[in-house]
Amino acid sequence: MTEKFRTSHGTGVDRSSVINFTFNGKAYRGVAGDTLASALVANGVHLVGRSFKTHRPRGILTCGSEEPNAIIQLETGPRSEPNLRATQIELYEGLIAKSVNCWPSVNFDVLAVNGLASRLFVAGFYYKTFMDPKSMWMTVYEPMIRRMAGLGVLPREKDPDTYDHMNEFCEVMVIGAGPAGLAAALAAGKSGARVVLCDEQVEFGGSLLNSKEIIDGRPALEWVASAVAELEAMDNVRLLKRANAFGYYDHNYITVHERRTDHFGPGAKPELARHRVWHFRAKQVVLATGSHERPLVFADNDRPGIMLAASGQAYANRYGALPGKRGVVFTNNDSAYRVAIDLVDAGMAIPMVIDLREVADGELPNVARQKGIEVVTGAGIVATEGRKRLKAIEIAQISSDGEKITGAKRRIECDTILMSGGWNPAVHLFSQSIGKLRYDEEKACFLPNISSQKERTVGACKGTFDLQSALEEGMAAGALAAQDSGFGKGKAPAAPKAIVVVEKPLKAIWVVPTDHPVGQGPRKHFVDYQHDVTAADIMLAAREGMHSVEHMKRFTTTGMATDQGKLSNVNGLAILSAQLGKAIPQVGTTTFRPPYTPVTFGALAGRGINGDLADPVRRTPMYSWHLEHGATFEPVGQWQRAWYYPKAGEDMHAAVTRESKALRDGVGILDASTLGKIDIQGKDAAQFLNMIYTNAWLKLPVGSCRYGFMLKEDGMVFDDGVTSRLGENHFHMTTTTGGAAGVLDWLEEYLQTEWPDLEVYCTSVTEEWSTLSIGGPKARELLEELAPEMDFSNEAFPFMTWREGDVAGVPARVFRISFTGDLSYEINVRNWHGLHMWEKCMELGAKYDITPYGTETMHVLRAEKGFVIIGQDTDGTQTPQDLGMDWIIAKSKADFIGRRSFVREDTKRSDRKQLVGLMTENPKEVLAEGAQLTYERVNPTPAPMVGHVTSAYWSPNLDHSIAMAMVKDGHNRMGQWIYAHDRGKVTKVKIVSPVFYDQKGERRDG
Amino acid sequence: MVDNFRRSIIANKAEAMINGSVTGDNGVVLTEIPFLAQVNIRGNCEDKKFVAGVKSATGLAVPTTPNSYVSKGDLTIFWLSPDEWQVIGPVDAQNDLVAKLRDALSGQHVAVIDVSGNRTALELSGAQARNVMKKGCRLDMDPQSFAPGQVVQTRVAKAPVILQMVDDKPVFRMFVRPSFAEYLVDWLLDAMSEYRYSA
Amino acid sequence: MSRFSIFSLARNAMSWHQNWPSQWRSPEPKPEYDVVIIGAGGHGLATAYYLAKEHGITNVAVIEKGWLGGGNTGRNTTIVRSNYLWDESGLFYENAMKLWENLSQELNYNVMFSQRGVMNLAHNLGDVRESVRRVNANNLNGIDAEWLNAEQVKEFCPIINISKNSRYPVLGATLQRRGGTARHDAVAWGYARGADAMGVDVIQNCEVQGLMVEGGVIKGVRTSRGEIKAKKVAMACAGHTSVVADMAGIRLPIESHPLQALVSEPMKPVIDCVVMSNAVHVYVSQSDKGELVMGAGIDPYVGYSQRGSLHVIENQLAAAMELFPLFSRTRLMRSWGGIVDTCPDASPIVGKTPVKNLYVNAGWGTGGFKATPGSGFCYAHTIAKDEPHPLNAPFSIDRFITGALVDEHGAAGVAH
Amino acid sequence: MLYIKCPWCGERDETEYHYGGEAHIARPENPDELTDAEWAEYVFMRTNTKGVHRERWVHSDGCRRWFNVARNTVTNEIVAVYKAGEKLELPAAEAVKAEAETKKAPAKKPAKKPATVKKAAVDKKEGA
Repeated sequence: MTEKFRTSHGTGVDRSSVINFTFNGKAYRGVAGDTLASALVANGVHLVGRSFKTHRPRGILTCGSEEPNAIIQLETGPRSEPNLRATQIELYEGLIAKSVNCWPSVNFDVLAVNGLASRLFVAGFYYKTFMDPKSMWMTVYEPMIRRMAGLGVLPREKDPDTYDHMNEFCEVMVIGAGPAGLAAALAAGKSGARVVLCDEQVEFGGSLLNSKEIIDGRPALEWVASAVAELEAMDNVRLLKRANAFGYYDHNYITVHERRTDHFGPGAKPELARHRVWHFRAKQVVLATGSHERPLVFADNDRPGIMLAASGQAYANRYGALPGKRGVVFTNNDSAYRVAIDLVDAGMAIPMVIDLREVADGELPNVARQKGIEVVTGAGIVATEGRKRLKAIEIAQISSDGEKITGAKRRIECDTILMSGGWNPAVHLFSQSIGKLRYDEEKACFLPNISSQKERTVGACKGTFDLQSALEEGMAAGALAAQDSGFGKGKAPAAPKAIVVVEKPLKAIWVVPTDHPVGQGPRKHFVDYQHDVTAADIMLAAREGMHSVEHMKRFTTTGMATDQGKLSNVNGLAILSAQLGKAIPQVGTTTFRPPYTPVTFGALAGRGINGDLADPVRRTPMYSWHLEHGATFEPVGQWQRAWYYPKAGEDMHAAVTRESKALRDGVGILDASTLGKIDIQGKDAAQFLNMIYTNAWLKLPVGSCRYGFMLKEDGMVFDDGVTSRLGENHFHMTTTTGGAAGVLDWLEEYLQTEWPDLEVYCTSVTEEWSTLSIGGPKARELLEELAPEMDFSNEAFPFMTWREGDVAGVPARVFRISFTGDLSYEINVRNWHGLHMWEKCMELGAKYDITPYGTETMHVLRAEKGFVIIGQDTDGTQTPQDLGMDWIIAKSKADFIGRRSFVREDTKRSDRKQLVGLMTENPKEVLAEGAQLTYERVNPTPAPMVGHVTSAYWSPNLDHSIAMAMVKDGHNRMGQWIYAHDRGKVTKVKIVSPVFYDQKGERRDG
Repeated sequence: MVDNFRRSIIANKAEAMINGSVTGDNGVVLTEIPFLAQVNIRGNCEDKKFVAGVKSATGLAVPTTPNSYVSKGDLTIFWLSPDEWQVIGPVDAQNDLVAKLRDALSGQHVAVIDVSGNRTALELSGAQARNVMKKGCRLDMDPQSFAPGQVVQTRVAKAPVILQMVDDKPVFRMFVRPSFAEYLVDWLLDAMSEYRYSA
Repeated sequence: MSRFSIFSLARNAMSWHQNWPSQWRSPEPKPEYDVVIIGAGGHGLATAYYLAKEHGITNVAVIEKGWLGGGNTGRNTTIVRSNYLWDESGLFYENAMKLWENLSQELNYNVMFSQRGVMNLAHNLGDVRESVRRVNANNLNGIDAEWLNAEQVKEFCPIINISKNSRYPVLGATLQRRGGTARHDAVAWGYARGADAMGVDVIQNCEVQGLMVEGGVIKGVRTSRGEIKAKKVAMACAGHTSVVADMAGIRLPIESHPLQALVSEPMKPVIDCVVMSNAVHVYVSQSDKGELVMGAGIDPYVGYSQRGSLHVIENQLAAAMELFPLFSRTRLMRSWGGIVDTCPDASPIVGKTPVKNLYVNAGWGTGGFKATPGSGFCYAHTIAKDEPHPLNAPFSIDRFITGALVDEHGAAGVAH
Repeated sequence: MLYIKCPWCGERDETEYHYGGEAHIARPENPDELTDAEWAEYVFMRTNTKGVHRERWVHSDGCRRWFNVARNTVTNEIVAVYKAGEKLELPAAEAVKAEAETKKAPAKKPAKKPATVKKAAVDKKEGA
């Protein structure tokens, strides 16, 4: 198909460079510089989509990110992307696009049948129906709604592209590269400050790209080119195109979404991040975000061929694509006359401008008249015709209050309406920054009023719609922003000279009447195009009590579509206000929230979408060995810990049985490097530990170790570990794996904020040390072989002491502590010796059949001894007494953290849930961890639960299952039978001591 | 004496780092510098005895400006906090450093801890190094804000690091906990990929 | 109150919908009420509704500084479930669930309660343990709950990534089939309409500026629209509870935090159920309009700004990509924040205060929306009888003194 | 993303810190002498200020120092940053603002918590 509507004029396209593309299955041609929308316009294609609810045919309405109608599914396969706006898709060779939400095609859409029932489908109708019978909501109504809703389709495959983030700092951030933004960047850039200028468009220039303004006696685009060249030459200026500043967060944190490779199409190299989210921290911000043209709300204002005036101008001037053959301009202000003039100059027939104002005597209307365009004032479009493309309109005189038609209707054939209802400054980012807006009656729009952050607003975004003033404001703001950030003297460079054209004020008529009262006849006045919200819907909302603008939005869904209300919010608010008989500012505006335009999820995730990069996986020095030896891993926080080491043919049960027996009968080795370790030094270190732990620390001899509980002030256990006295004023603390960072912060909190006079230093040494736990009756023999110069006898190296020495040729600290109940040593060596030590242990231990074991076996072994695991047997609601560990509370101490809470009414109860052991009748039956317990066998629901199983294992050493549990009043119920419930299964269990194995503790000495 | 027993936790990444690096004028190179001596010092820098002690043990005046370091010969001292410093020295220097420091500071409320194994060092250099850093680090990496002589504790991606600006070629050195090292290497290599493509 | 139905809709369509009455009045405040409820969110409005319906107390005002339903009611991710761990919470939320199940009919207002099933994922062995514990506790409390293994998870939600190599491997999930979502605004509107019809005054744009306390007894409220006397005053003001309670000199164990949520652009259905992962703070469902509705984690600091930090959303989406790789190419359309009032034990406070006839209902954290009908029901009882309903008795302020906390933190069941 | 100035390391993104809750709640020196209610006041009760809130942060990724921040919880504007143990003198303008924030609550607190405990504790902390 040829580009029937392409002219020879477009300033932004290269007509010699042809690009082929496919839209809705049909091949077309466009040219370099086109967007999909401009190429379609050039080909005369206006029917591009269907509305969300009633599937009315819709055409291209805008030329930018505010487009509500031309919603596209781009490409197929894994790179397919839903809901893109045709107005922002840059054309590339071979592009494949289709309309969303229509079936079988945009031309013939079955669901257009919804239109027949549109009289029922008013705002909020679904709140009033679909209730009877109740069962049909889930089975019939809702599934039907879900099938009909939604726009595009997500590809099912994994995204082949990459995304990234960049963190930048600058003195002056200028958002929007129209005339005011370019001026601001120039002025700021000259100061030497770091300046960033970003714009969502493909090219800098903003509104100048679309118009035929003159600056300094030349076409404005020449000024743009020279300004950009000047900026590019400055090392201190960063220019970002295709970059949508979508968020203005606290403390001048600006986030920008840059589309880096989309314009290459699917051929883009995936190594190049497809999108990038920039995080800018700016000392000063200049908002030059421009403005959006507002649609007029008139009868059937949604037919393909109806377009915003300035967008039509952009298609003609920039892309050389005429919106139609014969169009009318419909306006309430002077700016649209420029459009009429430009379109006539471009070769389109514009027989008429219809102006809602009674008088149009400004410069521009007069130029239009000179061009032979008929200007009809005090009139409006009161009806339109044409289903898939506009065919004709009817115009009539309108009463000056805009309420009714006063004259005869006149029918005019045309295929295009270029409408302008005035301009909404793009105050989104300003509002996001918590800046306060005010309503300007004369301009009929919201303007920035009070800044909340270090920010300035310039140009159209500030309501400064004339070019000369915008340039001057930009220059001034750029210079001042630079000065406030410490650069330059704040003197603005001279602004270039534009031709000043005085525009007369607009006249706001928010709803143009038709020949029946609004909402009471077939003609619809659309406010939110994509969501099919009409003026009548808003009026209905008001009648039903939705008097807040937020109620109205939520009730009608105005502003909730993918265009985020850029076109509809102010019109909707104005209609609501009129209905309520209040002034617009009394009804308020809505708060703008990020993002300014939608941002790809992948881009927000950044490099994080690539699996392990999302969150660190922490590994010990022996990780590679575990991996090579077939270990299965268990994630513990960010750590990967060896869980068990299955041999060929073994399942977890078999492996754990083998590992457990090996330790009890011979020698086992565990990688315990992940435990937190904190070096504590200073003359008050012991006193500090006395407050931190529940037990007594002052008299712990040097060379000894002690196990301790830490409580929060509520008296509940939150971490545990063994701490050893290295010297009189020097301790080595261990914490749980998951608790390490939190404990250190907590220690520092007390040291720095409660007891700053204590002379204590805490330093994390978690990763200085690799920790190998070697346990079992043969452990001593192995240690003696590893460290021939050390004495491992019970006398020289008793339980709960530590010694320093050379082990396997490297310096080590050896702690004689045991979490298994067996003879056990923890060898600590410098991180980089961990793997060597492990390998040496395996080598020398071979003759004892040394067995590496993982966390699962460790859990079994400690459970045999009734040792608790914080976070498994506890959940933040246990005191030490609940755990049967009264002995760990020093009776002699007047205070320690959490102690006071013990005597509270609920905490001192004797029948709290308490830690006990459980034995099943059937020795082979292993309870489920998480089984709930009841005293009685049969219970109605709700049943009184008295506790739950915290740990449960098969104990190979006892040849019996074992379990630990929290049971209400458990300590007084030893020997009683109670019942464990797991998903319907009930098991009789006996309350026993949690120490199942070696109750006299004879094994720990080997 | 050469320590034949030590292994870098990211020895397995050596080849990937070579392959992932981009040499040349517009490149970026990632390497590990393992086994550096690292000694953590806690003390009171308002106490002249402390300052003198550190000076006598290291020949360096303990830096009191936040985020700075001082170097002389093969020794460097990082400021880490108002009462915490880290001495970086050549491989195997830690025992000597610890002994000297403990000796020079004896009797004071100080802590001198050998933490040579607590972190390993990664070095990122080349023309694109700063851009790679900007992808992962939320600090101002521009030369006017982060220059040779500065060292900060921060995060790169989600790994906590001590980040030293070695020189303005630029060369960045990241001291990272061994457990995070493989993650950080993977992350950096991924972030460097676009420069491999464009080079 | 004119009844809503397909017939009334059709009838009104004949007259071009010109004759629908307002769903509620906009009354001027009277000088005195039996009960003044502060806060016209879901909880306050439900409380008024049940005061009128269950206790015959209709001389009630619900006063609201902004617009009704404009706080957390209109800002949450609309997840409804009752699978809480402890008996106290489980029974309370289950009562709410039973009310949800008939709410559209009760209110004659379609709140679109959609029992599409809520899964809570387990990513490590600790999660599994806690999940099974919760399933068993729920079952014994008569609350539906199932444990699904990874394959069953995939069957229930086919787009989820259960690869063992995932950074957040899915080991299984709990499933409450009766859980789901509801249309949040409709809940507030439905209760407002119902309460209004029974004579309750819902007074918007009326800010409380002081509480009138004499001799330890509440006498009324000072508002931006004048003094209103009241025999009883009930706070239902969520994130602002500390501010209002402070007017009566009451200190509470509450902190208000920003909590963010977001929706994507609408797409054809990809996910039919609700999936929650507390470990990585991903909470996702797809609305009837086709938008992915996602909640993030709570920002850590006290905040009344109704805005949070972007990194919270970035981290959440990075985790979401691991669980749902196909989300990568959709787009964030809107994000917003609420102010959640959190208690140290992640359970609410519903009951009496040290000031006689002044009541508090707060500290819901992320559980507020799903509790709405149950909260209103029990709170109304508490106000009417001046003593708590057995279901909310455990949630008194006194528990912070006695230590009888209801700690839902450990139970992986707290958020959302 | 808040931008918080660590008193030592300078301005860093919020992600480098951990939040530590309300500041100036000193641990009672003699917990045994308190009633359960007074103890609960220390452990659980919080001011939860709307307006200028004094709170603690710790620079976890940096110098590990705990310090105080006075932040407006409505706007997130940071009014002041000061070290642990230091007193905050709000600039006059800020004090007025903070006052205005609390003005809305003219009714004053009955002393739920014995003034002596708080006072003693506060003195201890701020003298430190």
